[in-house]
Amino acid sequence: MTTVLRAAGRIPPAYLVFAALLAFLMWERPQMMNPNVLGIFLRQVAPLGIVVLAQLLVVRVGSIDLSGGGVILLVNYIISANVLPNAPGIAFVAIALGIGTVVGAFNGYMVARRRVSAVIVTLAVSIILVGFVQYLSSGSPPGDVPDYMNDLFDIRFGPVPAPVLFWVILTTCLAAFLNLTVFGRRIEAIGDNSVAAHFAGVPVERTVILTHTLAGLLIGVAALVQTASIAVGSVREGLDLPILSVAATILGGVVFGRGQGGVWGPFFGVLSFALLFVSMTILGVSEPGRLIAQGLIIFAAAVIYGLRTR
Amino acid sequence: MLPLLVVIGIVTWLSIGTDEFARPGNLSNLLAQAMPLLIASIGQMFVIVVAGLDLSVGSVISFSTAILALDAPGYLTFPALFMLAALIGATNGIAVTRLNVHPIIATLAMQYVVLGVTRLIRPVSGGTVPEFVIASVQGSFLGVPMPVFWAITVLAIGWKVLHASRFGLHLFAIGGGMASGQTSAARNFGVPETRIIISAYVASSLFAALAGVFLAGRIVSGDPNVGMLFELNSITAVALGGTQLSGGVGSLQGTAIGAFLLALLSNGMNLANVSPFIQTVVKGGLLLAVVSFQRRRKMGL
Amino acid sequence: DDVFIMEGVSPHPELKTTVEAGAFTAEAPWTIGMSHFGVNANTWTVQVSHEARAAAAADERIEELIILDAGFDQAKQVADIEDLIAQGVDALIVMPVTTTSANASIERAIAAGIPVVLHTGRIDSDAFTTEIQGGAEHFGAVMAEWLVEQTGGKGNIWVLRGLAGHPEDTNRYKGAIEAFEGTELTITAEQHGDWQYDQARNLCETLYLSNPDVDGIWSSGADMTRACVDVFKQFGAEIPPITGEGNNGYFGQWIEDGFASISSEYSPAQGAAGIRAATALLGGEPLYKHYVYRPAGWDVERAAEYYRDDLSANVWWPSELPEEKLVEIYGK
Amino acid sequence: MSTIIEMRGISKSFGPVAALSNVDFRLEPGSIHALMGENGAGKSTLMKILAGVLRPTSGEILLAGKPLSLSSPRDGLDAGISVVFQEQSLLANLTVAENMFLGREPRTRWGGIDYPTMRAKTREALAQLDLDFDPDRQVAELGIAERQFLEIAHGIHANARVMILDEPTAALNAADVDVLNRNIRRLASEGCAIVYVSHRLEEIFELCDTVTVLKDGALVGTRPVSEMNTASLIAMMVGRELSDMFPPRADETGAPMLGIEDMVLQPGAAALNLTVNAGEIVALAGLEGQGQSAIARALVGLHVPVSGHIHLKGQTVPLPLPRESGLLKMHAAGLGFVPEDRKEEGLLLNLSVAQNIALGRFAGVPAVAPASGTRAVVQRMMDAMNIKAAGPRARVGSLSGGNQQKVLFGRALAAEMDVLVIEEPTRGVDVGAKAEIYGLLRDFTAAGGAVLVLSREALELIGLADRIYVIHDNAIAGEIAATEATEHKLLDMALSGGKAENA
Ligand SMILES: Nc1ncnc2c1ncn2[C@@H]1O[C@H](COP(=O)(O)OP(=O)(O)OP(=O)(O)O)[C@@H](O)[C@H]1O
Ligand SMILES: Nc1ncnc2c1ncn2[C@@H]1O[C@H](COP(=O)(O)OP(=O)(O)OP(=O)(O)O)[C@@H](O)[C@H]1O
Ligand SMILES: [Mg+2]
Ligand SMILES: [Mg+2]
Repeated sequence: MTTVLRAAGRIPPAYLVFAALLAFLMWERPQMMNPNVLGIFLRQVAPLGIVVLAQLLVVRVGSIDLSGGGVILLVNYIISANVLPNAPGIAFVAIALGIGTVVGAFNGYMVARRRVSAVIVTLAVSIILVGFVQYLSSGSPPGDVPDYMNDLFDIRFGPVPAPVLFWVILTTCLAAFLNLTVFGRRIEAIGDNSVAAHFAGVPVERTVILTHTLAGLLIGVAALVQTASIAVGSVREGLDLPILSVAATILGGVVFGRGQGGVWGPFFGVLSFALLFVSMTILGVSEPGRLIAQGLIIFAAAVIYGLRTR
Repeated sequence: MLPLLVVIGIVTWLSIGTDEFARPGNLSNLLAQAMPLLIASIGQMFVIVVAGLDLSVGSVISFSTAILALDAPGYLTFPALFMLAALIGATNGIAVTRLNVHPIIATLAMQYVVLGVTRLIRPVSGGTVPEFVIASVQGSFLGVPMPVFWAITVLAIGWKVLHASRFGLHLFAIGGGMASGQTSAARNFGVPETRIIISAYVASSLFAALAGVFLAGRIVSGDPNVGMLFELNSITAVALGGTQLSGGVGSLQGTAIGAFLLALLSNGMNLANVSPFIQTVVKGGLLLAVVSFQRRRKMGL
Repeated sequence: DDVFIMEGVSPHPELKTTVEAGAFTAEAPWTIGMSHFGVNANTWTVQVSHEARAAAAADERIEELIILDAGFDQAKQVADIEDLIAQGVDALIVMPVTTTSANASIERAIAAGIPVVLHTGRIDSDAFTTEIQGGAEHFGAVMAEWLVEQTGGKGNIWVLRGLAGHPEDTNRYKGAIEAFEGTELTITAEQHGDWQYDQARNLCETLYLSNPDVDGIWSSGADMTRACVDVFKQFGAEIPPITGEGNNGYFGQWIEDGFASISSEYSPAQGAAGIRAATALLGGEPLYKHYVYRPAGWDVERAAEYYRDDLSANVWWPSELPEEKLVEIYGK
Repeated sequence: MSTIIEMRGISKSFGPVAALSNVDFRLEPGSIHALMGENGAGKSTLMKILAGVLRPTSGEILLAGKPLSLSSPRDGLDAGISVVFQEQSLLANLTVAENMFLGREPRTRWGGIDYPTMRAKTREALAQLDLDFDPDRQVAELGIAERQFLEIAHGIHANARVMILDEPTAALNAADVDVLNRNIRRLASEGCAIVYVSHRLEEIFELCDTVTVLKDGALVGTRPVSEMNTASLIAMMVGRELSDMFPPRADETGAPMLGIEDMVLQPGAAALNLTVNAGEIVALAGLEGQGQSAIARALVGLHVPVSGHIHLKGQTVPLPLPRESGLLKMHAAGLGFVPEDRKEEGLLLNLSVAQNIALGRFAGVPAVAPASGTRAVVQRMMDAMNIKAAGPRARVGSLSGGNQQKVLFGRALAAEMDVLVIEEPTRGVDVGAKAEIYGLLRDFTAAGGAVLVLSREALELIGLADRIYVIHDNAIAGEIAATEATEHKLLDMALSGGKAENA
């Protein structure tokens, strides 16, 4: 009995928020509780969901990646600003993944090998990338995103939009990868104590670099999905996405160096954000009210969780 | 200290390369430009030393300008503002200690709540700031511009509290324990851990409120967005100054240099006529360059 | 006769204060400083700086135009203006971030004998030399009046606002609300889309799925209009009357899909207008202190005249950029 | 004698684990009271309750007859109860003096910290323990034994009425233990009540007057030490007689497995050479800080020697090894390393026993390889070493100190290396488990493995090893067969380094 209660205490707050909001929506807008509608809501957060996959990886090794905003902006710019006239779609995919991977590897190198503060490196990288896009756009501002990307974004498999399906598959793959491979064990070990992990035969630096690189790759993927969801180019990308991704990750039960929530905890963190935003919009909550409610809900969930895991 | 060398380098280069930089007028501009970040960073440092983070700093700054610009006499708004800030900080601290909430989540939630409240009381910028606040920021005393006094005061307070008091030592002790994974090490020494961590969050909020007061005096109005990004900039300044985000290690002079370096970058690029389209790249690049030479023993945040 | 400031700009009908000819005459060549509230905020703000640069380049008397970017940060704008004064500019152009934040430093510039031209944003003080104001209230009202006409003053409307806390957003909204007053229109949803495509798209999707019964949409910016139109197209629903703003991408969509819309005019060439006002002051010409810019809304025919298939989505009309510049910057 | 502390009916459970049940414990002023028991018996838990770190699930504590309520370590300190914890708990980012006075800093008239007084008093306190290090040194720079002494100094200093020492000597060698014992006796003679927890039986007989034994969280009994002998004490703790602590040595050894050739540890030090053969356990002995640890660590890139070579199974590896990859490289070549500091370097405290042990099998495996097939090994290690835990999924941090050591050891054995370099094989391990670990090590060498071991316990070295190298001043002062070694001989060699000289 006590073990059941203890296990329940470890349920990440994300699940609680998700369940509560879902119940609320069922009661408030029963007509919206059909797969088609929910699918669209989930699609809205698919880019965030993929960034969260990246974030939870690096958070588990005790690091953080705030460079997502810059990577996404740069990819968005390259695709929309006609930098490569008539380039095939696959070229954009390669560029996005390439940029993500290179940035991730660089972050990893700086964090693992040069032992620089992860917050500052990834923030600085983001600032540089944003600045680079600003510089480029002063010569040639971004324009439209190719239509086929929007079309891809709009594909559905039954009620499931393609981006959502893609996101779920990606999450499943990552979960399996972390659960089944040596890599997953090493990540856990490093997160707990990187010095002890080194003594236990974990190639710490290499693993951290690899983790950041993988995170970068995932952010490259997120950049593609995000760009496909926006028909236009942009010159400004807030820090929203990285910070929200950190919040979703922690709400999902993954804390720096600890990964009780696994991969699905943060996944539900993102789902709760999706429902949170939707509920606010449906209720017509004004901007200040929205901020206050958002803060209080996150806070309440975290407190319930915090008290139970103490 | 590399950031210090960079500061000296930039200062030398600007003094030689531009006519304007070394003028007293510009130097006092520079000080005034650096001041809000300096104040907020000192506050942020308290929290970072105990291995926390305060993301609500930016909202508290905006909130503080909004309160000051309320249509009420300064002798009411001024103390009220600090009381509310202390309350915000105490809530953060209690959440982190007693309620076991991760600092990022607790203070991010607080950031939203405080920003929401700020938007309620001041949807757009405006209002009038008490005269004494404006005078204390824009005026001068004995021919010395007021920001000089602000700088001396906050640095003196920061120094006393962080490096010359039991409270400061206890902050470092708690942070040192956290950094090495022995979360209750300081507690076993009889250090009242909970109380001190809560005080650190209160201090952070109070310093943020003070930064808000300075800003209100500078922009002579209340503004719901003025504190935007201060949380990240203050963390950046603190980390640039060599304070470890894992807790327990850091110095006030480092933080001051970090904050000063960030302000100097903007001022210097403006004076050196760097195009706004590449200012961002230059800023990010310099940040990266400076920080990449600050090797630490431990990896992570 | 009067100095030409910009197409559609005229002296304020009531406030007839003038700036004495020769009050700020200075020997050419001139250095002009410009404090921009946020060059990199969006493509419109970028174009303003291009327009200013092009105008400055076209005037031989201007030796240098220094543009500083406040990035929507009031404190940074105060610092920028201080830095420009420190650099000894001959004239100062300010696009204020807020109505009060820059007042003190503007007053300092005036005290230093530097003329200050204000545009795309008012301040709560008289301490400038001349201002050119588009009037966000006017912008919002033009759209709202059209919407009232389209809906017959009855029905449900959505209001898509811009960045919360931004004066431009508040004032456009204020203008709209005043125009809606006295009608039977009900605002069933009012949300901030931050002028961004992705946010507006999410909002419109949610709003549509939650309650598709809408008779008109007041949108405070072009990218949000496009996003909302795309949502209705995605659900195969009829696009209700929706307001927009003069950008090339939106014009293309409007022309192609032929939905009911109006485009409020807000030219980025105000950047050039600021330069012209500054050179007039430095050249010793007489100016009015207050200029207004209150153009009528555009219909689809007018939009079609400007629309350029060969340019990217992010040109904003009307523009004063010379053809080569347009092609260079925006050519596909 | 009056009783100063009386603990009555103390029980404590951590979730489903009952660490203590209904334990009574009394302390008299001036007495040195040994608290004994196997690993996980509940000794540290009982002491943490007395210190106010943990709160008992039930039971009460009386101080001089009056009920005492302890809700934080502060309360314990205020009641005059001072502890040296088993797990090192100094703050590495602070200075020696700051650690000494943390929580009770002397103040200046202005409310600041009186640093001069603090430094002076720190020097004084350290001098009592024959120590002389700079009060302004950062604790991070201290060695493990120095830290241990600092902890003791901190505890002794508190002017306590009750002083708890939880395995204070686990990181100390014989000479240091003498200094410590002197001080403990002095404290006792001044009327302080002392609780002494240790797994080193000889210390108990030398120092203590009373002994309390716990087993599986329950009280076995309290007796005067004078009534006990080694055998009866072990029987009381383990519940049976231990016939032979040390397993028999191998009759013959095989080919050289590990060789060190011309290793110069520090500029100016003599080159040193040694070999370890298959089937052999070779020990490094010596006084603290003479270079034993540096030799071991140089083998895995954690110490940077000036020059030299390693021969590992016929392969020659030049020194120094790279800091980051040295350990992995040697691991891949079949040499495993077991660090002394299990908390900082050894174990992943928040992970399960199973994960900690299984990690040893993953070294050198490609990252994408499946992480499976470890269940059986984990179970084998847990059984072989009698690891007391709720199960393989139990968090290592929740294990008692000695059981943690076994997990650490289990990982090294599970990794199936050919050569093991072990810094302290039985730090904090109870007698029963010690015998088990010695047995496992012998099994390992019997299967063809080679072991290089360091230990501060001379008896352990003599009993366990085949050959002993004595290290002095970063060089080998002598080599001796274990069968010929005595504590005295070893100390003599270690002190003189061949010449006559005082330490
Ligand atoms: N924080 C904790 N959570 C769960 N179980 C714990 C915790 N601390 C101790 N235990 C359990 O309580 C029991 C007693 O542990 P304790 O540390 O008191 O043993 P000990 O007698 O000091 O052993 P050792 O000689 O190895 O130090 C063990 O079974 C241990 O696993
Ligand atoms: N003997 C065990 N008993 C219980 N849990 C275990 C055991 N061994 C490993 N675990 C835990 O179970 C989880 C899965 O472990 P793992 O997949 O490594 O087992 P395994 O050795 O691969 O088993 P199998 O060979 O049957 O797949 C991990 O969290 C691990 O800590
Ligand atoms: Mg113990
Ligand atoms: Mg398996």
